[in-house]
Amino acid sequence: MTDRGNGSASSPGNQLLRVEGLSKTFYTGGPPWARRRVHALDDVSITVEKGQTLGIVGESGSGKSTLGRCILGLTKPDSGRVVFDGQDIAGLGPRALSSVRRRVQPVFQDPYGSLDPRWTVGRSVRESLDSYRIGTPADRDRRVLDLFDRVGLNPDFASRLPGSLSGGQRQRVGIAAALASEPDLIIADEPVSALDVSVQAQILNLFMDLQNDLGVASVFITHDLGVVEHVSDRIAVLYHGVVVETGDVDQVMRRPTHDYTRTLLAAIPIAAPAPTPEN
Amino acid sequence: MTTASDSVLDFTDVSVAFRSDGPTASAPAVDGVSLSLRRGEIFGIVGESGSGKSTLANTVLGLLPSSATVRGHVRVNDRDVLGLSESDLRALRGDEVAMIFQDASASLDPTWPVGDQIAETIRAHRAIGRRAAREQAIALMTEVGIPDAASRYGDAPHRLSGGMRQRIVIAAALANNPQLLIADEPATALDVTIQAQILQLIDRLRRDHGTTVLLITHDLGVVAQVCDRVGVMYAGRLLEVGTAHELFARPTHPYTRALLAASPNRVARGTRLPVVPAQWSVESLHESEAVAEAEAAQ
Amino acid sequence: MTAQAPLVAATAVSHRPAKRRTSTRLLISGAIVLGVLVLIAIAAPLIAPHDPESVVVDEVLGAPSLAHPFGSDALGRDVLSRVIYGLRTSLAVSISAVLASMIIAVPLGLLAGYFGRWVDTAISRVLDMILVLPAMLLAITFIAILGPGSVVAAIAIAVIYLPILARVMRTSALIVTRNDYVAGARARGSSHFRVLIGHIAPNALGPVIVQASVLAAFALQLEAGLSFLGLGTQPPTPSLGGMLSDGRDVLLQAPWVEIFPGLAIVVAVLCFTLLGEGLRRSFDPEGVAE
Amino acid sequence: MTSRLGFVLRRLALTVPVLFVMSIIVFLIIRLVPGDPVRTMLGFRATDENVEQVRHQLGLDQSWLLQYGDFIGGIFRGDLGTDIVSHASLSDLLAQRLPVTFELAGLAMLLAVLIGVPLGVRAATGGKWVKRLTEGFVVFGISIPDFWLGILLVLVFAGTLVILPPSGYVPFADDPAGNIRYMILPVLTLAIGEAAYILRTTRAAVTSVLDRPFVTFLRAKGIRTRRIVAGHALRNAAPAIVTVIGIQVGVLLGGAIIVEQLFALPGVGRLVVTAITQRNYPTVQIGVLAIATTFIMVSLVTDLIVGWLDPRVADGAAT
Repeated sequence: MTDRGNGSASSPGNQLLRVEGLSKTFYTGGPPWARRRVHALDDVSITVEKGQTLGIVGESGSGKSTLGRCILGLTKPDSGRVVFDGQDIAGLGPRALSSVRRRVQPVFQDPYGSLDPRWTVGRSVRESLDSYRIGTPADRDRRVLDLFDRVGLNPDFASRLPGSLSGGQRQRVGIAAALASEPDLIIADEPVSALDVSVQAQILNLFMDLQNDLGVASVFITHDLGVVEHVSDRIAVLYHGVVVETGDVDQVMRRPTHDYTRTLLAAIPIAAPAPTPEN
Repeated sequence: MTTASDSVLDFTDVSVAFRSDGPTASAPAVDGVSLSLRRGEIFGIVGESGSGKSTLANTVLGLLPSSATVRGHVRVNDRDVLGLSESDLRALRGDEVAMIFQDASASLDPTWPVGDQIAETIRAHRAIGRRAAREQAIALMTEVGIPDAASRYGDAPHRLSGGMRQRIVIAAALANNPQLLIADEPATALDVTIQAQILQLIDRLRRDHGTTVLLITHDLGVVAQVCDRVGVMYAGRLLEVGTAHELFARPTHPYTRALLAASPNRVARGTRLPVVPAQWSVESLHESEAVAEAEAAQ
Repeated sequence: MTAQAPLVAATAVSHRPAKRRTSTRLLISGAIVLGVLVLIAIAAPLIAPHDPESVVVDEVLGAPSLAHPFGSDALGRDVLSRVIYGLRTSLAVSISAVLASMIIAVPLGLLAGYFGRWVDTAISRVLDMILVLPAMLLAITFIAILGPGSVVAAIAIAVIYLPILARVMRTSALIVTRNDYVAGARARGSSHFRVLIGHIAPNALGPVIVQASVLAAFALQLEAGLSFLGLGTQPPTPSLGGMLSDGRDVLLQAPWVEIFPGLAIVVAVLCFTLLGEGLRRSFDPEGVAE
Repeated sequence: MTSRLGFVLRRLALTVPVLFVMSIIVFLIIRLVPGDPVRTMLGFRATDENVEQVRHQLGLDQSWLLQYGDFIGGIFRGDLGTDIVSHASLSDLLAQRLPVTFELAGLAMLLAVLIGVPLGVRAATGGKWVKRLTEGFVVFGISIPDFWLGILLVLVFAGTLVILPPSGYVPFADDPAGNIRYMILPVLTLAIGEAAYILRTTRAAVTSVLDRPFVTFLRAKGIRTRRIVAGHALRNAAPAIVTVIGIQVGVLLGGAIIVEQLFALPGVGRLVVTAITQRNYPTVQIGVLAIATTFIMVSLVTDLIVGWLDPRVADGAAT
């Protein structure tokens, strides 16, 4: 079990990801004459250590998904830098960018939209092995079956279509697909929000196992404070595209400095009734 | 058992099965549920997806699709609604019993001004003029906390925020001062901060008007904070009923215990969450359903 | 059993409506009859009882009989044989027009839907210009330039359908591109090309196939209309539209000369319509095709 | 309210470039003729002098830009040029023939909407039998080529029953009763196919609205089914229906070209067809321009109606 909780000083040595002054503005849809500017991200800066989990919590419209997509290089920010393992991903050539991309993998929220309905789940997990040409085809098949084991799925599911799997199982396939190219960092955008409590627990356990066994760092994006507290070493609170608070999980959850964090914490319906039934 | 008079809603051995066109007759969505709600209480039904909680709620107003067959008795103020004609049922809906749904923005007609959607409900059950209905609608909008209600009356829904739209939906539902309000996941689609406000609003309106509330949700936290009594449903069956306090302090049924243990914000950080035993977990329920569907589709 | 009003919204519990059965029936019946028609068209020389061109003087305007089930026309030619050959031309023109249109429209639509922004605006604006003129008018103007004939008719119909098919492809590609598995594929190192071929096309082609079958039904009517006006297939090649025009002159004395070619068109169009409706439910759940 | 006015002005402004582009297409199409249009026009009378003289007379020897200038200038001045074959002024020709095409297409669409929309609503809300019957009408209505239907109508009503004229036309102003008698069959020919199409569109649009969650909430509020259909379903389905009607007008104008030929109606469609067979390019050009302009104006009107019906479109917040 890597030690958790103490906010190891983010010495540049083991700093895996550094996001500096990231800003992004979107224009709402509709005809040109009625478009409105929406500031998704406003000068956001965060850091992630190797093998550490940074929880990013924010309500809808806080820009947390946009942040995730910028780190993955799927969305181009208007300004600011995303530095992965010392390299600014914006300035990289195609070959260098692809090698960085291989080490940063996504896990998505919607189990029904994250897997191609026409591809068998085995082929989806194999996709990065094929495109990054890792090992021989035989190696790749073995690796896929090994990944199914690691995420707690029966290997002979590999030949099935996503349609015949439950939400929890599809989420496990999504995680296996992310692990295929042996990433150093996983960007998980609301990975358990679409799941029932009982299934949610299994997937959260899987995330914690991965971090302990593989030393994979992750950025865990969610609106659910209970979930974020459970898996994160450090937490960043996002409100309307601005990081209002960052810190170790205990500090943010027990001694929040920002009013918004406090209102957020106060609003969580804790699954335990108030001491006196008729308060 | 509570005497009939002071109970607003009574389910007696209610079962609901859907006629499936597939080879296998699908398992009943609701399987022999008996439950009665006391006047003025907030009763919460908690359960995961596929537990049948929404199906049960929909039997009260006869909103189930034609492929559903309902057995047992559902009494509202001692009158069994299952045998009611369509016109009697229509008279009941929105007057004696009101129901609100999860996604507020989807519950409002996008082309109608929000105020009219409240006034429409009033005039569907009260013989009053357009102007009087408008006044009452504006009063209701103010009561549910819409600032400057008169000027917002004519706004189309897309001009209001999610929280405001849910308040309009609640105002429309409570327009004719119903005795029973069924709220099917009323705040799940909203952000946590707004969710808390909506739940407090429902609780306040309940106390002010003595309305009995049946709250359907999958969120244990919501049930703990708001409900007087709680029922846990799994695979169409009502496993356990108790006061919120009893249920959370001393859950009797293993599924309830597992569910409580599995919810993240109750367990010490960093430790593994105890996993809901396989035969209880929704996974197994889902898997059999998904696999059956997949085979049929092959 | 509670009395259920017909207006009912499905509740949370999902169960497959009976629609799945009717759609497969539509699909199969449309496909079978279409298959028969195409076979007849291909094997026309073998099946046609008489030579469609042979003028038999003493059988002018002969009523339907065993020898001539569809009767004979003003020149004594066997109407059944001419319908079979006419069907061949009409099907050839319609199907080739729709396929030609798809060959160009599908890639354009894919690129517009997947890349979006200026690629989408450029392609859509150019194609929308074709929509400025009503279909029949555009076809007629085309023929005015290039001269009448079934090949020109096919080209005209192909050009007319280009924006319609491209727009359906674009919308469908747009919907597919929004799925997370597309972003996932990109993150997992697949190039734009591999994503387009591996993920976007297979999932986005459904609605286009539905739209193609609907357009084939219209193409048959458009080709018949052009031939009726003498602008499509030129004599002596038999065409259903041309036969409808000849039939008009002898409408009262020999209505069969007019009725049978018309019925042939209706049956062919019906096949494509049924095929389209049948395909729609399984291939186009979101109703992207028009 | 201002956003709606803004929407109307902007949509009007958008029509100008569309008309401009269309005029260029029509202008270029004629000039892209492989070979010499004048020589094909004059046919056997084409001697070099004749060809040169006609080319000069039509100004075809000028640069394309100048020709386009004359072409557009002419339109604004109301001088649309002359028909080479009949030497009649195209402005007069259009003035006589446009009303005929408008009457035919207009009445046909009106009838199609009056049949299609109500039946479409009943099909969306009715029982099994209503759905079966309307589906049958839709499938056949769409599958029958409209001009063949016209011929059958002539066979029955003009040929066998002899109660309606098979063809011919008289302007409404001169003889209203006669005009109606002439127009019944042509309008029916176009309207039946159109009605089938509009019925299917209405049914699909209303059904999709009735499946939406807010209808469940309306029912939960005890709103009568009739009011839900009239007040809510139609209101939400209207934009989709109006848009399709706008598009179908284009199809209808195309159909009118053949029906005018079939029933010998002196409309613009028939003018264009005869002009094509005569290789009479100035007339083809103006005829096509007139029909296309009508189509664009109708699309403008339908867009404005859709904008007015659905506040979200005007706000630009359309999801």
